[in-house]
Amino acid sequence: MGALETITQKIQDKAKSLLESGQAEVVIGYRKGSTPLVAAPYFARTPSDCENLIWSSFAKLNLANYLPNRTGKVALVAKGCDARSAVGQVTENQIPRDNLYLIGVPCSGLVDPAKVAAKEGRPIQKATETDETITVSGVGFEVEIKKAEVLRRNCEVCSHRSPTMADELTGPEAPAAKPDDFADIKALLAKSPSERLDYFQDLIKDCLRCYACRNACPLCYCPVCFVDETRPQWLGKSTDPMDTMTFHLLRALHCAGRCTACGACETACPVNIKVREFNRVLDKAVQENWSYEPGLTWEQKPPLTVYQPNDPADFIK
Amino acid sequence: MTEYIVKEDALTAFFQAIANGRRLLAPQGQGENCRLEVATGPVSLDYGNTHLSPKATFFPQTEKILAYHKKADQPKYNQYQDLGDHAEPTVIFGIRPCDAKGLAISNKVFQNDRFTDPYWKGKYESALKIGLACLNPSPQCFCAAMGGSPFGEMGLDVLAYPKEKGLGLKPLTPAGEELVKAASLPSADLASEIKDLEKKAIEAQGPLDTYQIINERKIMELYKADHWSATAEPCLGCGVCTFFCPTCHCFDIQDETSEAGGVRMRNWDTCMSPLFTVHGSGHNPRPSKTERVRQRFMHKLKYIPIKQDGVRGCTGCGRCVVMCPANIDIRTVAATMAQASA
Amino acid sequence: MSEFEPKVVAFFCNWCTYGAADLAGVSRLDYPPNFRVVRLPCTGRLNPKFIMEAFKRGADGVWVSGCHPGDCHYIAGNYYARRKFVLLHTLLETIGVDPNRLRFSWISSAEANKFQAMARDVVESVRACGPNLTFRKAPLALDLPEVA
Amino acid sequence: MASKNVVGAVLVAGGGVAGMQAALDLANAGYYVYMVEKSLAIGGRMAQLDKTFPTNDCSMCIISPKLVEVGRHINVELLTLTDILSIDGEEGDFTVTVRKNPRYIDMSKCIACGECTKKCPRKLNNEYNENLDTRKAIYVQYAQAVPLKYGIDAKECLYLTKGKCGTCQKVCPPKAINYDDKPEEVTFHVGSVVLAPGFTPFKPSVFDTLRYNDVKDVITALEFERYLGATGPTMGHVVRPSDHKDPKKLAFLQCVGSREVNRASNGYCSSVCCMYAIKEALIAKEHSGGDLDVSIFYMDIRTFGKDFEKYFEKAKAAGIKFVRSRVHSILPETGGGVKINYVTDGGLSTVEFFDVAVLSHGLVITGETQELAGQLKLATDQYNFAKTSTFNPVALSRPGFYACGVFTGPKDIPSSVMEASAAAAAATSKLTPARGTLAKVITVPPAMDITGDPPRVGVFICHCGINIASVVDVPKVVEFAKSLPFVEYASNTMFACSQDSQEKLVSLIKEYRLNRIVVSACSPRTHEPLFQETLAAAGLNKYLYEMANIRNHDSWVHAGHPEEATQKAMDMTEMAVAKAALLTPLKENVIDVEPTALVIGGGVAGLNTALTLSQQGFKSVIVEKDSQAGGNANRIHTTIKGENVAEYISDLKTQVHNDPNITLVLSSQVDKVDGYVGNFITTLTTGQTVKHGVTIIATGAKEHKPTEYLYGENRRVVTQLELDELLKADDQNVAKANTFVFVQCVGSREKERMYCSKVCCSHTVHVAVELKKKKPESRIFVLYRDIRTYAQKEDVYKEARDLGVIFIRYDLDRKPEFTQDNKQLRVKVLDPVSGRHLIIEPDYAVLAAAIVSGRETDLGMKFKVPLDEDGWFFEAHQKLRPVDFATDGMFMAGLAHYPKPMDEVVAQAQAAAARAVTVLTQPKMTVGGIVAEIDQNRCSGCGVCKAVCPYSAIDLDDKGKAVVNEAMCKGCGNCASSCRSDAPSLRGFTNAGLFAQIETAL
Repeated sequence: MGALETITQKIQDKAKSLLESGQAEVVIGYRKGSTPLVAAPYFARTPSDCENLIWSSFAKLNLANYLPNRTGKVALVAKGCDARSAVGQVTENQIPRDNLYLIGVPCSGLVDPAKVAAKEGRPIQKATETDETITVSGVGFEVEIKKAEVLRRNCEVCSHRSPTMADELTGPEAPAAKPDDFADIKALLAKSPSERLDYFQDLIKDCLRCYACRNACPLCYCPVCFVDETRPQWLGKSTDPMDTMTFHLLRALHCAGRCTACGACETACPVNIKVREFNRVLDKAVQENWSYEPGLTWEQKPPLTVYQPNDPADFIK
Repeated sequence: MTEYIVKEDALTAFFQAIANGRRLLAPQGQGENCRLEVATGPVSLDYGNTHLSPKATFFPQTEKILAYHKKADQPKYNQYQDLGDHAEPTVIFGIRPCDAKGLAISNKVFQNDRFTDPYWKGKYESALKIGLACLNPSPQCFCAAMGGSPFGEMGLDVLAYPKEKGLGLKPLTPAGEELVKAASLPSADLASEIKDLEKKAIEAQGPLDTYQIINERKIMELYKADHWSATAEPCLGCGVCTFFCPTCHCFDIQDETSEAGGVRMRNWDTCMSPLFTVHGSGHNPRPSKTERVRQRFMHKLKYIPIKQDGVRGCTGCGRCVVMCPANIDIRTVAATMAQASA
Repeated sequence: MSEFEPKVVAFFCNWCTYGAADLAGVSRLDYPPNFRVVRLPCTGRLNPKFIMEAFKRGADGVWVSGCHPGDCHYIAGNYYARRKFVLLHTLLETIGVDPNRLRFSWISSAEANKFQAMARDVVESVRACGPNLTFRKAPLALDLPEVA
Repeated sequence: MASKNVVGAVLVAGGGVAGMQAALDLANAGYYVYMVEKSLAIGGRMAQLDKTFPTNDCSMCIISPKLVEVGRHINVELLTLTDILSIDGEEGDFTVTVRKNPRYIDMSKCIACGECTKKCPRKLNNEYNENLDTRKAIYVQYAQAVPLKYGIDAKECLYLTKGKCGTCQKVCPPKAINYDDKPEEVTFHVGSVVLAPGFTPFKPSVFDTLRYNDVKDVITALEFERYLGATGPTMGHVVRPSDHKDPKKLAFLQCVGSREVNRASNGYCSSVCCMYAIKEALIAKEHSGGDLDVSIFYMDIRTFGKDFEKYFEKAKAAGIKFVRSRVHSILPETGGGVKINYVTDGGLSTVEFFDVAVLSHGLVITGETQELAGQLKLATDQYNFAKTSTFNPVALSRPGFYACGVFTGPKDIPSSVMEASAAAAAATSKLTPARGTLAKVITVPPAMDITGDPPRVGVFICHCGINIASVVDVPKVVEFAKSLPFVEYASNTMFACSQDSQEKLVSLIKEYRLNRIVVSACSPRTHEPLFQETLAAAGLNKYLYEMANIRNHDSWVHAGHPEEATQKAMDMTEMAVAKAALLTPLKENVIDVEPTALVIGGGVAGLNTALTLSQQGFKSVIVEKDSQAGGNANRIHTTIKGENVAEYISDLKTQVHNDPNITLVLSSQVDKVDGYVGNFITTLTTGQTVKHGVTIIATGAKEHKPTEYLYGENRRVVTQLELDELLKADDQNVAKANTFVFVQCVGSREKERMYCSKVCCSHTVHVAVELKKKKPESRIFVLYRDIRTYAQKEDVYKEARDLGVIFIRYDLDRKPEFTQDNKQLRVKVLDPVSGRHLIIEPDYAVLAAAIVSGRETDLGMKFKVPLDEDGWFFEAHQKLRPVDFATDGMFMAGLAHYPKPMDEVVAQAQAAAARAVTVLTQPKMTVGGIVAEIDQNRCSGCGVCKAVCPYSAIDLDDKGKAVVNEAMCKGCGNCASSCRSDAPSLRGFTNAGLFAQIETAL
């Protein structure tokens, strides 16, 4: 049995026992998707539901997104980044720690369907996977692709693949990936300001302002998002590029020091914008200025809620 | 009417002839990135469907409709002025039948015996629409189940289909006939070929027989069914389904102002957002995603059919199925609606 | 064409930099008339969205100034603000907003001369950037589009 | 006394920081205050400082809100340019006669525009800048002065001396000059007197070898302070005075005029010079970019206050050199700079060049103060400081006279402020029946209801004489204002702030039914309260007001660009109108105040706090965790002044026991706390529930248990407190002992406790003197690092040396070594003077063990008040609010704040009571106004607002949503900018209002 099947089995067993013992009223995990390369959120409420739970490298949503405002005890299937989001939500009072059970999945990185589509241009009718590979097929073709070649950007670099804060791990800790060295951002900084502005303006030119990135984000649980504010409604609702840019910049600021690089935003984006580019600029700043990474302890205080008298800020004259 | 053939080597001339000085929109780019755009490069004939539905051509995401000047030295300051319908003569090639049907459904919303929307009307009526039938439907396609067909004709002036690296053409309206005639094409009788191809394509989609049950069940029975909160539970409320849906047509009117003046515009809105129904008082008749998700599926599968003589509000294009980050599949939902008890 | 006169929106805290500007007035220290001051109780009140709003509306530059760290009238407002500024500054600089368009400074209520020097420098830096054409909302088109 | 009528007013003599604090505490406690100040303006010495140690806070920034508060307080009558002529009568009813000297300016007319100064031909030395630059004969003392009114130097004015000139009268826009102004004698009654006359810096002229008189590059520290100041002669640029070049090497000479009985006759330590020298050294290095080479020549470094030792460490880390040597002479160098001759620690005579020598001069009581003390028959010591007792540190020798600040001994700002509050409490201890009898209350008509009315904005554009109108085209701005949305009325006015304009404003509000007012004139920082009062008088909520500062920010700084200035004035007016239209009336709510205090800790601090509160008529509950009250003082024998502590404590306990206002709960602690200022409900571990309006934390501290020097291994090694207990008990072994070794800094000033315990040196020299006096043949050694007998305690140090106590200095890396041989103690220490090791075999070794905090984290959490890293409770502001917590209604006293000797503990306890009285004295408290509020529909309960609130004013309710406690909110808006969904908004500075300003700014 491959690692994927083992994890799936363990998730199902754990979920069943949690539901049977009443330790959880619902187990939030993944089921097989209705289209290829998709694993969908699934809410198991009875022991028999649990056989639909799976683990797969298509499990791209961050299920911590479903935790805020939930009452009752809940168990969450969580990879490293998701578990960190859940920890963040506990520290931000979105769910009581006592109501949360984390079924941790050591993650080896998830597959980016866009990369698969780019590699295999023909319409894909079916996809299957093993630990190391995926096999896609369509009208008159079947191709095997190494997962390592089609990992999501955020999974290629990942400093916390295994959810060490989880209540239980469903397998041995995953081999560490290299942490994000922000090499591309550093390279970008070597360019001229106007080139950089062009780059970021081009990045979001297709944005529909559907806010799927926001809605898929476990950090975006605000009852009223700033883009939806009225009185003053200071952000236009049209597709004006500056309004769109403002949305992305402020969302990034709101996620700063809280983002766990789960990539759910990019997964959700229907027009394939590399939304996280903005977040990463700030991830880098948060790490460099305050040596902070979110979701690693239950006691952590987000960096914008604390200060040090000697915090660096040389640009302030 | 007769059918016509465009040979591979005559394609370029054909597109030139149908454009005839008008704006020509046609599929540009391959695979996921295929879009209906002003044709500047080669026209794609082999694509699943365009990434976005063609509705933005007639109903742009942001459309400025009125404006006024604040400065007293400007003519008619402090008075709203119409900014026009932004229509221009257009030929669209490559609309999939599901999308053409979607436009036809929206057309009844924007133009009917009670009301005419000038901005839609101008653009819709100044465009000639050539559809491109589907030979190999994608896994998410289910137009047939929604009463359509990969070779559906609703809302089109001409139906085309790929034929030996060229095209087969079937004019559907006098305007379509005129358009094709202008291209001086060889005619042919393609009726039986079309029938065969259509049958094959429908079979490839697999059956979905739940719609009839939904049609027969009473509104309140469907509405009060107990599955809605479970159906809605995975929903993120993002509204991607509505942005990509060829029949979603809701909008919000907004004013924007500056020192110089103001503009009134309408923007796409989405019923998946709580803001869609929130009242000035703060009251929201659809307070949670359960009500909102129910609204969307009831609208597509029950309310529109009632208003539009049985034509379903979903055309089976499958975009929402693929785009939904939570994989809420309207086929599954339809099946649930058909079965669920109240 | 007349020389470009930059428009700068300035956000000052009431207790320090606004006071420094008052003192600069008392001392008749002249500086360019290119900025408009929004008075805040504390730089801690400054929501980054105010800065975005200023740029969105076409400001050529934005200047934020408050009490020196440790001098906050509200104990720690500027310490929290400073962290926000670090992020906003990094973000805007990285995405290509000319850093000379956005100035942060600490000016105490006694530093009228620093205020004058900073005011001049802010305006000249922004002037050197030229008009803000790229990081703003396009002016609203208020007339019928010309029919071809 | 009780039978006689007492007067509910107090005289405060001196307008420095101590006098201001005393005045505010008195006025806020319901007394009318006459504040007499000799000079043109209040502010005192602190107004001259650039920065303050140890936080490097900008001095002017922190003092100016206090200046404004004093200046505007309805119950503080400011008598500037005034001399006290006589004070007759007795406590309860004094008759005070003063002379108000002429200012030659009508204060009600002067708008402080400065036109007069600009044109005045007479240039004079500017005392504010220590005569390093010039001022005119008509002048303000400093730019932020309160009252901000000009005055004429009569001795120098050409018109007043020679009858020529008269320019100022010609150019003054509001015609405020009155050359015929005459001195005026005024008599009034007060119940008591608080003297806060301050000090003058020592003049180093008497030291001819230091060459202050004739060498330009020898300057005083206060002169150097002015060089550092942004408003100083070089605007903060450090220069060598002789040639204004950048100096490379700087020397500070400590104890100039202090600890010196030959030329200066000032035996005392001035207490502040070590710290200010370090501060000036650090700031100078900062200003010069860090390359500056700074040496500080000292005898003992006395960094004994809270966070001072860390400051000293910081200075060392910054490369400032500390040279232990008393410099005997300075010689000028040709081409600038000086040569300094000194003898190093090792005895080498050295000459070193410096660009500038800064003399750290001490604090001296002025001749005028001496005269006044003499006239009032107040006892003073040989240095002219007022005599006080340890147990009543602010009461002077004559009933009814109290003092604070340097008059009772040299001290820094926080100690002065503490004493000021203490003096406010002590000075009113007998005046309670008269509280509120003379204090004025403002009555305003009820505000009209404008709910649902559309904005009707009235705009008033001020000419400010010619100050605005000479640059800005005022009529054009008025016309523009009329065109703005919601503006119903716009007009210009010559002086918007004049009495007749204010009256007109009231009638226009009524006539045009204006419900928002915009005044385009000067700075809201100075004038907003005035206009707000006028709005209130017109029945309009005072928050429906906005100001455009078209003078300070426009006409005054763009005089050369009238067109641009006019455009700017129009924009600023538009911004103000846009914001004003969105303003809403802000409610101020009234909450009840429970007139009881909870005092936590029953030591000297706690008992004194409760007794002081009782004198003021307020009840308190003291919670003491021990089974008896008294705390550490139970173990202390005598004070440095020789007072018997046991008797004092027993007297205190009796007083408390007999006081019907005080409940002492022993063997109890705080269990649970609810509520906030005015309305706390605290449950004690005994189950008792206390309702109280304020809380005073006086939990004390404890003596460190040494882990070195054979402590606990040899019974002859005792701590300082243990020795005191032995002395108290008349222990025979101690009486028989002949040799004592005292070891200082045991556990203090070391890595894990980088602070000075402040009391040990003084107590050691005191005990040493006592022992020596009892048994002159005994041999007493004090092993020390720096002797820190600050202020007049230096005399006891000198006495100890005179009596033959031997002081041997040791360094941290060469601590004394303790061994024992058959119970015989042996102490080995290196004598730095001889360079040889000394072996002492003492009968007793006494360890000056550190004072360590109780680290009451749990208590802090319950009351939402912070502790610093050493575990001391953390005050709201180290300089100006040393007994307050940032959280309203919370105060501290005693060692819980920081180690301190008993007189300072008593003073802080009285101060805490005084501060508490300002809350308790109001039966109802007004809260609200510019505070934050939460839209709970937008609140996710994430807690960011709560985390960033500096005042702990935000909590999450039982639904997990944030709520603001209006009584604690100070309106900073940190919550509003930190919330991602804009649930909090700051009234008066709402997003809508600020967005409107941004929009109209462009």
